[in-house]
Amino acid sequence: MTKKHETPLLDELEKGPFPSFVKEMKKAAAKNPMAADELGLLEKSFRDKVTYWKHGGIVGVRGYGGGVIGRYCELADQFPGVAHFHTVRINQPAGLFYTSEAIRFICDVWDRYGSGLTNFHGSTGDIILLGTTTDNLEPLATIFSLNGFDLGGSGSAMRTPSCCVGPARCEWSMIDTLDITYELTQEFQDELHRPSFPYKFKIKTVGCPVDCNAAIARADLSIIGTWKGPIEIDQDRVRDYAKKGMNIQEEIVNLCPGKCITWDGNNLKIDDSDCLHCMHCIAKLSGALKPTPPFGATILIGSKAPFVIGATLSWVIFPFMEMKSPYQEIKDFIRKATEWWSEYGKNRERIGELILRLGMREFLEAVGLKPTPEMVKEPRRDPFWFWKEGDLEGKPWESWLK
Amino acid sequence: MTKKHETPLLDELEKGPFPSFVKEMKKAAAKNPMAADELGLLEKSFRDKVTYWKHGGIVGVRGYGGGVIGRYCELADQFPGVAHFHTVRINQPAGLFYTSEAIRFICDVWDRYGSGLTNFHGSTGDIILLGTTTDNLEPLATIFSLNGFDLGGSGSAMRTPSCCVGPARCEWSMIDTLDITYELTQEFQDELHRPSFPYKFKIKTVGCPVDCNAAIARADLSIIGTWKGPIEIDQDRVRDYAKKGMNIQEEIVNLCPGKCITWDGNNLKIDDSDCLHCMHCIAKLSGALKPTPPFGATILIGSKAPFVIGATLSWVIFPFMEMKSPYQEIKDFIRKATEWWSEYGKNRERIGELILRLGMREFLEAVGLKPTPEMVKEPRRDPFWFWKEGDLEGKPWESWLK
Amino acid sequence: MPYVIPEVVDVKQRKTDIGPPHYKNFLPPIIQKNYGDWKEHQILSPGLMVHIANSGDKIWTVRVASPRLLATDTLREIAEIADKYCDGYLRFTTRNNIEFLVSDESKVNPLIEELKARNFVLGGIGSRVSNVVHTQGWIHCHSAAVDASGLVKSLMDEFIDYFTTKETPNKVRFAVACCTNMCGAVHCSDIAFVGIHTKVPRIEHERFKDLCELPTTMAACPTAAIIPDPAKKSIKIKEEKCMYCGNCYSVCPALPIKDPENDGVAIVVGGKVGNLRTPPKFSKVVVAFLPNNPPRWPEVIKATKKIFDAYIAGAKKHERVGEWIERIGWEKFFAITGIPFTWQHIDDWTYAFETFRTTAQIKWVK
Amino acid sequence: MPYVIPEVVDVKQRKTDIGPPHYKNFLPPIIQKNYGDWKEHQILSPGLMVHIANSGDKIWTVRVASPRLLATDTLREIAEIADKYCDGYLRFTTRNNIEFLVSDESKVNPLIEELKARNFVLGGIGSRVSNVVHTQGWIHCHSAAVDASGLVKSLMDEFIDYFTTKETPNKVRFAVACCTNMCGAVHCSDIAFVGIHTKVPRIEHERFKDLCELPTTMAACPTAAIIPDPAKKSIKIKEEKCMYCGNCYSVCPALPIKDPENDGVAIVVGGKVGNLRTPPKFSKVVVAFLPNNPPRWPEVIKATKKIFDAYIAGAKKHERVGEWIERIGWEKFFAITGIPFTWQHIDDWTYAFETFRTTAQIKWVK
Ligand code: SRM
Ligand code: SRM
Ligand code: SRM
Ligand code: SRM
Ligand code: SF4
Ligand code: SF4
Ligand code: SF4
Ligand code: SF4
Ligand code: SF4
Ligand code: SF4
Ligand code: SF4
Ligand code: SF4
Repeated sequence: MTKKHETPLLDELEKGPFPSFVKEMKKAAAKNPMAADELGLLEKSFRDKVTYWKHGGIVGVRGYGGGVIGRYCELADQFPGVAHFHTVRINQPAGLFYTSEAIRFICDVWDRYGSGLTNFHGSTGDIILLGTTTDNLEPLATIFSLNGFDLGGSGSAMRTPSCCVGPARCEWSMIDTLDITYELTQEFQDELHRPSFPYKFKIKTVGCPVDCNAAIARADLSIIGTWKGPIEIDQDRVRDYAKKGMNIQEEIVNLCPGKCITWDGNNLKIDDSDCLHCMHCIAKLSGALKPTPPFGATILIGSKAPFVIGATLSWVIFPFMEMKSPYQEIKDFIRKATEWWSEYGKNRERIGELILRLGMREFLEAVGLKPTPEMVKEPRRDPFWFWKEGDLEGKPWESWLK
Repeated sequence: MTKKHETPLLDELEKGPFPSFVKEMKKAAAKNPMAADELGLLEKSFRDKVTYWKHGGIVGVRGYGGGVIGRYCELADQFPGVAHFHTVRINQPAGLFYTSEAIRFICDVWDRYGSGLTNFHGSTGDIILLGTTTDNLEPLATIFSLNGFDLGGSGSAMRTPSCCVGPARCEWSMIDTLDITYELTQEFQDELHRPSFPYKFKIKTVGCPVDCNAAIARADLSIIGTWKGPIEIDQDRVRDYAKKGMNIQEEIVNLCPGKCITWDGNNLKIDDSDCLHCMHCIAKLSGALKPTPPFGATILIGSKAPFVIGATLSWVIFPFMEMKSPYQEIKDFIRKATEWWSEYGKNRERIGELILRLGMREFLEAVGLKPTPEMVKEPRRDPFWFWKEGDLEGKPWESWLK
Repeated sequence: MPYVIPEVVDVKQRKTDIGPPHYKNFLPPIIQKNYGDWKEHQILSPGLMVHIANSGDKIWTVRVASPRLLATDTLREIAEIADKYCDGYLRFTTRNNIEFLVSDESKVNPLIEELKARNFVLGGIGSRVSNVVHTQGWIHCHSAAVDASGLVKSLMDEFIDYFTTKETPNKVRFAVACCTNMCGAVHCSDIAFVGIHTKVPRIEHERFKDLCELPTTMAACPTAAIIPDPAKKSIKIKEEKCMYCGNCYSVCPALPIKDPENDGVAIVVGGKVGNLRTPPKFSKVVVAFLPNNPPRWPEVIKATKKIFDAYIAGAKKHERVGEWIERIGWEKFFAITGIPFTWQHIDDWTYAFETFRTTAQIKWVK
Repeated sequence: MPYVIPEVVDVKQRKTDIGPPHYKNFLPPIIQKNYGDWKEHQILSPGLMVHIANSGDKIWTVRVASPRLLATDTLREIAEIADKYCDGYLRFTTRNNIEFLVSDESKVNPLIEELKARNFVLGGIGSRVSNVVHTQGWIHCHSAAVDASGLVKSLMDEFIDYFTTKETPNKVRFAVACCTNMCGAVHCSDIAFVGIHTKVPRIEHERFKDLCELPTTMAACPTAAIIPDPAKKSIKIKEEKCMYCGNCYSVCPALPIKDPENDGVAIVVGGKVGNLRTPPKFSKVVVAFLPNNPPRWPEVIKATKKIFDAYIAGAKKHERVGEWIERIGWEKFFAITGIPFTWQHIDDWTYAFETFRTTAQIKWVK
């Protein structure tokens, strides 16, 4: 029998229609003393309105610099079960697919070596195993590795890449998000397990501009599938939508950011040369419209949470990149970009912050790219800018003024 | 006879259909030695591709700290006529209206005391008299003052206010731009003639959001007429436009930023509650639509050229202010704002730059205003902000959460 | 493949840098066969959709809500259900829902019946509210100004109908972050919640020496409010420059900022990440502070309902919250919701100027 | 009122702070009568419009181009014409054109005839090119990197038909500034030109001492490239941080930056100040450098024609240059005009991030 804490406040959250995390904690608490104390501690936090966790300490497994978030409790005496309560991050399978076997395996290991509490999944994408002690870490990691699993990332390292369900179960995926994620994860194992960057580096891949993995908002490198061919239209299906009551003019034509769709009540026309590849018409007329090859990805860089310079969204670096296995071009780019960043970046400076500090030109030249209008919403505003030796050599204007 | 310089390059600019400033210079040069040397000097600048003017020196008239831009030539020996070549700024009549008498008067004075070259007008709005010597300044100023004219502004002072033609010759003017400009100019004579601010302070007034004086782009204080009543529609006139071939849907409805106009081919409807008061429909259906009272002005602050923080456009401080003579509210506001700015502003820091440095709250509290959504395009993005004692006193949320 | 857990673990056997298992091991045969070759999908009900391949093959997805914090027993229950109806195949979504992948149409309804019988909540597919992207909160993080799971539970209990049945003009993405590090997607969500502090961190000069690095601590401050205090071998904080963001505490345990009385919750709205129609948008603050009131944060839920209801009532089809607000204008948003516009709404940081209204375009409200 | 110019001027008679004469002194009677009571206007030709008052009264405006730099003789000529047809009443526009104000319809055509006979250029009213807001240039400013009047004359000779007759999709506002102080409205014009430097200022250490203030000079630098040089009692410039803006020279004559070979002209486009349709916009750089080539700046004119012609060909009715570009997208703008996109086009200053493309929304060009 595990220790039972009174939890009047948390009990409130067992009520109500949405599945209750409190019920989950109680399930675990019933057979696991760590979970029991975790429950009691949380009740105290709810009562006192503060967290009782200490700053994370450095714990981990031999040869790895990350994958575990060390956690110690401020109230170890009252809640000895959570005195040490580290999180283990297990690198999820790309696309978040599982078999019941795999799930049961993870449960068995975790019941033996941890609190029995998990997160499926962490925001970055890892399987989160919540709460274990330092001496459990080696055996845990060993058993996972014997069964083909490995730790995820933490600290100033490559972080566990993640992706949307993509080609596995989505008709709109224009790149193989799962394969890209798997390949990149394998390629950068060393960077993922041994923090050697100025700060974290995250990669998220989605199959199309719908961005079902929030890649553009929370990945230093955002890989977003897109297409260059025309949008194929099945006029009959479009008419069906109209018949079923969709106001094509209002819901599709007027909302097209490229202003390139027309609907005469019978035929839908798209001027592909003005299409911004936003996916709205394709998604809302699902089944009737279809993007066509060439397929590839827009590569964006730099998104992150607010600290220190304010939240950013990733911005375009490659308007279009082909994405064929073994994905050499993107791998090379990641190496060049992270090497440059590692050389010039300050401690805890994300790559996007560094680019903003030194300027796009420094970055683009370092990775061997030229400026293109697709990188910007608009050109710069104020009339002073840097010139480098040679920028004006050979009177560049003569050629285009012809 | 005045000295004649060879001007092969400038002669080029006597050709061509657009009125030639070179012809103007030659006219003046024919009878005025200063103008003659100015012509020669300009030819030299055209040949050498550089300016030959020195940094302005401090010159002026007794009791005034501005109104004259001191100018000295680097090539005084070759062009003695422009060794001293100061600009005198004469405060223009509001709306830029003149009588032939007044014009002739200015010409007579200027032929006697200056180069005979003028600008009607300078970008700020002044009459610019180009080129005179220091000893001519007092008599010049005296004669102008005896005839009801005064100097304009320069330096770190209130600058000569200016406005659009407004009620004098425009059906859309919702405020008396000329009277406001005259009244404010008179009210701030001391600030205008005796630089006592951290930097220049410009006021521009326009009768409606069309902004025919670029008030929002180049005035520290931009006064823009607007209206609160509905837009009155003369349906017959609208139909005329349609008959004459205007595509009302394309040209009016689709371009309305408030998306609040509909046209059924026969009647134009406007949902005034969504009108953004942009003036497009009123201007393009000129004569058919009419703004209605209450009339007043939106007051904006802070626009300026690029230095030091980058060009700015003015932003909203008062969404709507009544503008009735004697314009006490705006006068008081200008005093409060410039006093605050004079207290905290650094040398050569425009008021807009100061507000950006210290934050809107400091400014708004200093002038006794409360925050309103009309001041912003959107609320702030990142989730940290300042709190002052009392902001959360009395649990402010309780009242509106009811 | 069979998983083995040796009784005695020889840690020397551990392999390193093998990475995650290959995804193919977990894909149902139908998906393996039609991988990348899907034709279309149909949403059959809020908890059920079918994807149809060009080959004609179909895969049904039954989606149920998850609290994300799962006990192993619950995971086993899910596995057992998957065995019974899905040949053991299931997945999780990027918003933490559980998806059962059914290859045999005849098993779809029985599965749904059993899930209902076991009190699983089906829904979240289509134009409605889905699960809440959130973070650790008091359950596991030292930085949490507010709990996450509790707030999520309170929210979803309130909006449950919009998960299970009711539609919204477009998807509504909620997110919760327990501190301004904002693990998750709060900065780009339709309606999001973030735990904030409102008082300056306390400086424990004694501990600073041993635990903190001066340059790192100073560099962590977004407003350069931190200056050295050589005498104490510690730091000073310029109170008037401090925005209580807590980032200094992230790098220096000697600067505690948690505060039971003065910590609270801010609500930000109007963000999105998809590229449809309008480009991705940041969320903007609409409520700068609400009290931290466990277990159900009634003030936060009430305020959220005001915003949510106004959106439901006012938005056109396909408009996300941010798109709706941009169409009606922020002055109307504040007027309609009755939320007061305060000093904290006006930006005074790096991009402040870009948020000021540099136009006379204004709507008159009330 | 009669103006008097005494033979002998007694400067003691000078009155101070009287301000400008009251505007009423200069308004034609018809305007005084119908002041603020106008009903509508009609544009009768590019150089002629009539304003009709609610009273039924009318005032005709005949607009002619002005080089702005006017000799007194020309002003007298204008005055004489005004006497003959306008009872002496005339005005100037905010873009420096001359407007003859006619109250008697029968005098309109004779006035127009005489103006043509005297080679005045009528036009500028309506949806077309009007006069160019510009600055002093080499005629009177020490700061000028390029001349203004010469550039304006060259431009208007090229686009004269669009002033006198041809229409454009909407008004096209040109502006010229001879240095980055940008006296005028370059930063918010449809197509504008600004004189720029491309080399670091030269430091005259000897003169610095006497002529310049250290703090003011340092504060003038937008990029903090200026640091003290105590040894020389002068300053140093971090070359790699200098953007050659010339603002330090504005406050310190000992930092000359003018350079016959390396100064040039940049073209910025897409700005506007009116609130119609879209809010006021800043101009953006499209050509970062063209040579300073008097007397007619052929490269600048050629480049401008490319932009102008593309606008004429591509813009919809009522679209300003910036509105047209925003509709087609910048990638298309550069593709259509053939202007190369260079390093200088990507912002790297304060608001750089706000200009980056934080979306996958892209048009494919060529
Ligand atoms: C577990 C997780 C939240 C969750 O409940 O899902 C998490 C938890 C923590 N994050 Fe996070 N972050 C998690 C995803 C994120 C995300 C979202 C994402 O990755 O998609 C972000 C925003 C995107 C980004 O990276 O900017 C995020 C931005 C941060 C930051 C701010 C980084 C920045 O540059 O501003 C910090 C602060 C830091 O690194 O010191 C942080 C720090 C932390 C720490 C390690 C607290 C700390 O300062 O030491 C948290 C450990 C909590 C604990 O004890 O378990 N976490 N963190 C997520 C990782 C699980 C996983 O591996 O799958
Ligand atoms: C004459 C005029 C240009 C013209 O040809 O029309 C002019 C001429 C000068 N301006 Fe200007 N500015 C003139 C209107 C403007 C405008 C436009 C406006 O006022 O509508 C601006 C942009 C708006 C603004 O104020 O920001 C303008 C922004 C500047 C600046 C930059 C100020 C800033 O905050 O960035 C300077 C630099 C300075 O003040 O040191 C400047 C400085 C100067 C100086 C005094 C040069 C100097 O640094 O000493 C020029 C004297 C030239 C000369 O020798 O005659 N001038 N200046 C305009 C004044 C005539 C008049 O009084 O009507
Ligand atoms: C399963 C999942 C991908 C995954 O790898 O797990 C997924 C799956 C689908 N999404 Fe998504 N989206 C998923 C997260 C997202 C996200 C990411 C997020 O919320 O963090 C977004 C971006 C939200 C944003 O923009 O802020 C997202 C924005 C969309 C949209 C765009 C909605 C809009 O118009 O703005 C569509 C298209 C639509 O609904 O018409 C879409 C459509 C779809 C479709 C219909 C794609 C397809 O053809 O299969 C999928 C099922 C429909 C549905 O409503 O769920 N999905 N979808 C994610 C389910 C999360 C959940 O449990 O609810
Ligand atoms: C005379 C003048 C005011 C003055 O006090 O001097 C004036 C007078 C008129 N303007 Fe203007 N505008 C004058 C400068 C401006 C400016 C300021 C500037 O260019 O620096 C602008 C702002 C330009 C911008 O947005 O960047 C301006 C933007 C307009 C517009 C808006 C055009 C648009 O749709 O964007 C209208 C409305 C229209 O044309 O439909 C307009 C309309 C008018 C009307 C029709 C107003 C009326 O009912 O009388 C006037 C005559 C028509 C015409 O085409 O000139 N006026 N007008 C100025 C003449 C300058 C010139 O010589 O050409
Ligand atoms: S991002 Fe695109 S490809 Fe991926 S799941 Fe969403 S819609 Fe499908
Ligand atoms: S994808 Fe977007 S931009 Fe392209 S046609 Fe469809 S709606 Fe328009
Ligand atoms: S700003 Fe408005 S009121 Fe003034 S002239 Fe232009 S249109 Fe008329
Ligand atoms: S003034 Fe502008 S916003 Fe208002 S109705 Fe007319 S076009 Fe629309
Ligand atoms: S948001 Fe803050 S408190 Fe919550 S998990 Fe992330 S770091 Fe911890
Ligand atoms: S809380 Fe934030 S703003 Fe305040 S001192 Fe710490 S880092 Fe700086
Ligand atoms: S723009 Fe520069 S050079 Fe031209 S007048 Fe103004 S300050 Fe002088
Ligand atoms: S030219 Fe401009 S950037 Fe260069 S040093 Fe001078 S002020 Fe600074």
